[in-house]
Amino acid sequence: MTRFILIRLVQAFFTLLALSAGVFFAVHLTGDVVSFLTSPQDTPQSVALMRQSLGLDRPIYVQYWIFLQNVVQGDFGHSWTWGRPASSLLLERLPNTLKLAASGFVLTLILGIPLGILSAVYRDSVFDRIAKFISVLGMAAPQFWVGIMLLLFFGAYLGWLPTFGIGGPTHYILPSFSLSLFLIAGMVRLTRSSMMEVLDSEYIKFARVKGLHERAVIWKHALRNAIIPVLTFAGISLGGLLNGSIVVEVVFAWPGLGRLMLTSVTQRDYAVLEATVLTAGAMYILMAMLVDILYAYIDPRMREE
Amino acid sequence: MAKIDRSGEPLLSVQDLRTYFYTRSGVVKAVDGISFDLHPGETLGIVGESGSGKSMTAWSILGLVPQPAGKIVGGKIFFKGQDLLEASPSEMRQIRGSGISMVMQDPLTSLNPVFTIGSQVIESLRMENKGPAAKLREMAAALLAKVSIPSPETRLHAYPHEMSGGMRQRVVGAIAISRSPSVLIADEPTTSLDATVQLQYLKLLKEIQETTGAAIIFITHDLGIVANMCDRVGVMYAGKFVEQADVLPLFDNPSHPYTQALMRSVPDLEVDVAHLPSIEGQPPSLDDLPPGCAFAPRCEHAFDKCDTYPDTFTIAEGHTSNCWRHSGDYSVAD
Amino acid sequence: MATFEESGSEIVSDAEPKLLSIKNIASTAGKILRARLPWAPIIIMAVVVICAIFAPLLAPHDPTDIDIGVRKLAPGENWSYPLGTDRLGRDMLSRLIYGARTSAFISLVALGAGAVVGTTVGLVSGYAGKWTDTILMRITDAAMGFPTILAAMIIVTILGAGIANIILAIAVTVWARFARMIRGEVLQVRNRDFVLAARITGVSPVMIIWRHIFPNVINTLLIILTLLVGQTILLEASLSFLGLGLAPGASAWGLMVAEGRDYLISMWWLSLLPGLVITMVVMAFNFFGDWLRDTLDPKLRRSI
Amino acid sequence: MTTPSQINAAPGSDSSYEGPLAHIENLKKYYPVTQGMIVRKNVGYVKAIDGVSIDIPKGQTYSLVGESGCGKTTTARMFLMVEKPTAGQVFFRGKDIHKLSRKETADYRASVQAVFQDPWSSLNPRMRVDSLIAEPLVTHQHLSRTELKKRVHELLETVGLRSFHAERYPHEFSGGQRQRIAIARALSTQPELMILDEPVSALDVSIRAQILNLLKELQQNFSLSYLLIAHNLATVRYMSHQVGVMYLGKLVEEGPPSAVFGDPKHPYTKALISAALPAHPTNDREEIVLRGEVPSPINPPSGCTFHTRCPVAMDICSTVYPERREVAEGHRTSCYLYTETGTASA
Repeated sequence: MTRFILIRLVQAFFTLLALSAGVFFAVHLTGDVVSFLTSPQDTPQSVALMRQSLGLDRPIYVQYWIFLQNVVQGDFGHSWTWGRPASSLLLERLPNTLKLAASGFVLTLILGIPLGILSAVYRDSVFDRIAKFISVLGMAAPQFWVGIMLLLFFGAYLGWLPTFGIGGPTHYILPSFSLSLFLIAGMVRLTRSSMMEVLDSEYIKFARVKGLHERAVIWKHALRNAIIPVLTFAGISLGGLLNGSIVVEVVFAWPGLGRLMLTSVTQRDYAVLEATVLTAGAMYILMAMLVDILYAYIDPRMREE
Repeated sequence: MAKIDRSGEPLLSVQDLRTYFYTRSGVVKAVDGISFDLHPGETLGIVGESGSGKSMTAWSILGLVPQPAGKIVGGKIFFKGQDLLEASPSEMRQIRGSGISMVMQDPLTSLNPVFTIGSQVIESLRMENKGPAAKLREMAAALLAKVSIPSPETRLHAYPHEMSGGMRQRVVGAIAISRSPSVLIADEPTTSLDATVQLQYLKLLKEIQETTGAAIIFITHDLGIVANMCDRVGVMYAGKFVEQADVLPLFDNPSHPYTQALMRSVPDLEVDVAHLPSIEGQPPSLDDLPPGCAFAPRCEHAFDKCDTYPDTFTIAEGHTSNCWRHSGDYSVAD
Repeated sequence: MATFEESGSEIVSDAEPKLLSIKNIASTAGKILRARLPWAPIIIMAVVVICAIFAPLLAPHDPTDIDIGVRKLAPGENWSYPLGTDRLGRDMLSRLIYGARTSAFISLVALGAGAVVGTTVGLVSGYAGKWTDTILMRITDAAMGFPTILAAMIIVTILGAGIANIILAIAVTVWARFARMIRGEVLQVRNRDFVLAARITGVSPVMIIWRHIFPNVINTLLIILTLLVGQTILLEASLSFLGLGLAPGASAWGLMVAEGRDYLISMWWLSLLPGLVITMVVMAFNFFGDWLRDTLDPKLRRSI
Repeated sequence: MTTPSQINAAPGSDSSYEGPLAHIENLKKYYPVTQGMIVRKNVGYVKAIDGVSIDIPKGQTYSLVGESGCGKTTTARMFLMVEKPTAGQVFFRGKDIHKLSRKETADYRASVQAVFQDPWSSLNPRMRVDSLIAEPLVTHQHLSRTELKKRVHELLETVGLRSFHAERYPHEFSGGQRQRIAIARALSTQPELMILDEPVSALDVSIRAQILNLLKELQQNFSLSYLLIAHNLATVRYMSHQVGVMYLGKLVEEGPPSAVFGDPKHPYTKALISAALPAHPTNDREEIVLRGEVPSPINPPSGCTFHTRCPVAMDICSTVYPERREVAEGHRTSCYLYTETGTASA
């Protein structure tokens, strides 16, 4: 098991390295950073000077090496639109996104999994119908639109809930729900079908042959197996959570990483872009690694190579 | 082979059992009028090819016919005098495991992959034995030892995938007998095992039967297993018994043309033969059965009367066969 | 029906599920024809396709036509603008019809590109195995998990905005799903004896992939394709909502929702209608995909 | 039964060659077992085949029996050229098959065909029966459409099917019929050697004799050689001219079926025969119940690999693998019970 975790750690490290290289080279090979910092009036000498001061005259792999060293020390460079270090911006915004993502993820788990199980076990019951409705709607309605409609109804029309920005607990309700509806839908669908498949298996038949109570058959024997693909989905859905948080942050004017990323794109603020993309990517990679380890814990067959 | 006392009440009595499946392509009569009695300590063999309905007979007895397509549409199943088809779900649950238990074909898939052997054995023991965990562990280890699993204490911590097929099947056996059922159904328990391991397992089943006195229903397609394990045999073809007899009369004097042809078509290890008489044609599909005798299209003796399903004819005491050849009409038609 | 004798006897009963018969081109068509067709999704899908192809003929107005005289009309207020107009007097219905064109074009091209790349990768990875497989699957995993919007942002940063870059952004992440699923199928097909039989006869690897493996994964391909249409439309909508691809004023559903956001209270229909259209269309494709999967290959149930 | 027209000549079919049609010599196939976190290194080998030699004479059936993991399937696959042996050689008509030219390799592939266990898996469900049967022909010969069609119809009739079956798909056939199609396909290039890997064990009991009889008939008509893999000893006795018993990658006993099954020498063969249940309740057989299961081929026991389960094992058995001895005409076994060292120490 320790070995398994070690392997995953090493893999995560290399993936991160690849991501950083990808982002760095993509940005530095295609866009000339200096051209955004200088104006046409600048003399070639001053441009060259600027190049030199930024270290842009050195070979690209050296630049990458320096970039890596800086990143490890928490230095992503200077944002030229905000006039601050990119890292300080990052530290300011990241917690907000994490809080939003976490509340969305929790919502996904506590609504999606039980609903999926209940609808598989009690087929054609009221649970099954609710589950079907949510999964059909959630898979089809765009997150931003759901957000806007919720905002229109609960915020503007009923006036019950705050419509934008960050604040008390009530500020989380609408954004985290619009963020997670899609994932809840996916989770319900997956849990339901996974559970149904497991309920068809031989060991479930054998558990019944043993004379086990139906409760034990479902909540012990079936659930533990059915949850395995659900976990994988949870891992994949983290990517979806990041996707969604950008959109939801825009809709609800949420001061998070996603909006920062979006503005850095439109403003061509490379330092911030690199910082945010790397952070988002790293979060994804680390979470995927955690899911893998959890997976191995639940399914003994996975512990071996 | 010990003599079976058949004078008393049968332990299990199945009467005219019918289990049908309702599918889009029509009604599949998986079990269509099966009757037999099972006495304490007796081993009944149900022989048939795949799709003959022999497994579904077992699932019907256990009250676990696949839902929602499958349905028991007729018949009675008496276990110790109680009609199982009238029993409530919780009564059925009481009977499963402690009254009637089962060993299934594939030991790999019948054990839950995510729990240790120990927890799966203990789970079954706990239903009847209250006591501290340590005592249950001890009982579980003793049970594994009973089915000849070496170093049972350490095995309790193993997961199913860490054991060989033969060992897993022993674990399945241990769980099945953990609550001393009086009927054990063995559904092709050795199909996935190697020959030498199969022999070990069959010996084990016999030992279990001798020590517990359980009756066994042995479901198989292998005539060799029937010859060596069973006291009484029912030959199944397309959802029906075509012949029922004690094992010796069946092998000495097979009466139904299907039984006869089947026995002739299986090669014998003891003798050299130049040519095996084979059964021509294909086994019928259950959703498209011919009217009358299902074997008639492949039967060399078939005659006009076979268009209606034959009555049950008694060949000798305890030996019946469903074939018109045993009526007076055959010789006339011939 | 050997399937009912699942636990009974021999390998036969396991190997012979009737599903196998489905895996046959001849019977694929038959199967689809025999099953009850999901008419509602089919009609919605057909409407989208027709709108996309014949937008100029169907749209009552030019979607970009600005007419201050008819601005801010609510749906039903003026029957020559049945779904109302925006603050510049552009006809909502016409914009929605042209939006179908944008969505259909982007999804089709992005999915097509993704399908070709992904299927090739999946076939090669699954058949070749060993290190080819390891490397390709690592890349696939990374691409699959990578948030599409993030990818789109990077691409737009580098290459600038535009429809082509939206397509690229979607294709860059969507191919991985094809690759994963197809590879999974190939691994199963590859281990079937008919592939071994072809190898021992001396059939070349390219022919084995083409004649023996590819035809046996077409059903899967078809199913993934329909199931992903909905998700691609959603992605495209999200990207245009964020303004990452199309110029303001273009007729794209996502963009229309974004534009309507500033007039939520005064002109509720501006955001509501395009969102509703997206939801309905995606729903139709999802339903159809589910139906196709259940009809062709119920075993795939869990995987997507 | 129609006799298909002679189309191709076998590789090196010079009449001077008089040895066995095919034989393998001291064949070994090891699969490396690797371990390691990043850098993987070999920690051992699965010895699937460990020094096996057999001869397959023209027109005869050689059968390999043994339990799962004994290497019988791997041995058979060595003839199919899908994997290379670790050591040893495979000869066909006296030539090492791994040293053939391109052209000769193609001819070899045409002369060696196979029928597999599971007819649901061995026929591509997407191909029509005619293209399935014709595929080997198309790969190896250039025939016109009409010639191909004629040949496919001939082959269908040869295996007891009808020519209209050519236009159907595999799913329209039952197990036995599918196995007939697989046989027709294997016959299409007029092979001399056929590998039969458990050809009837996936079929319904009542169908098995049909297929066995068909195979026997084909052997007589086309003087085919068979290498048969089977676990059912009675089937093997019915089909074969020679039997080899394998245990953990080694051939422990070999001879004509009447000798191997009538007068088995090796303790493992005796145990296998005892495990094959007698066909009649009153037949009594010496009952030998072995301990445990077949050990893992990764680290097989030292000396005679069977000594861990052998009821008559002696001290010497765990040291060196016993030499092969001829105990009767054509009947050989590797067991210390039949060597001088063994009998001396016993």
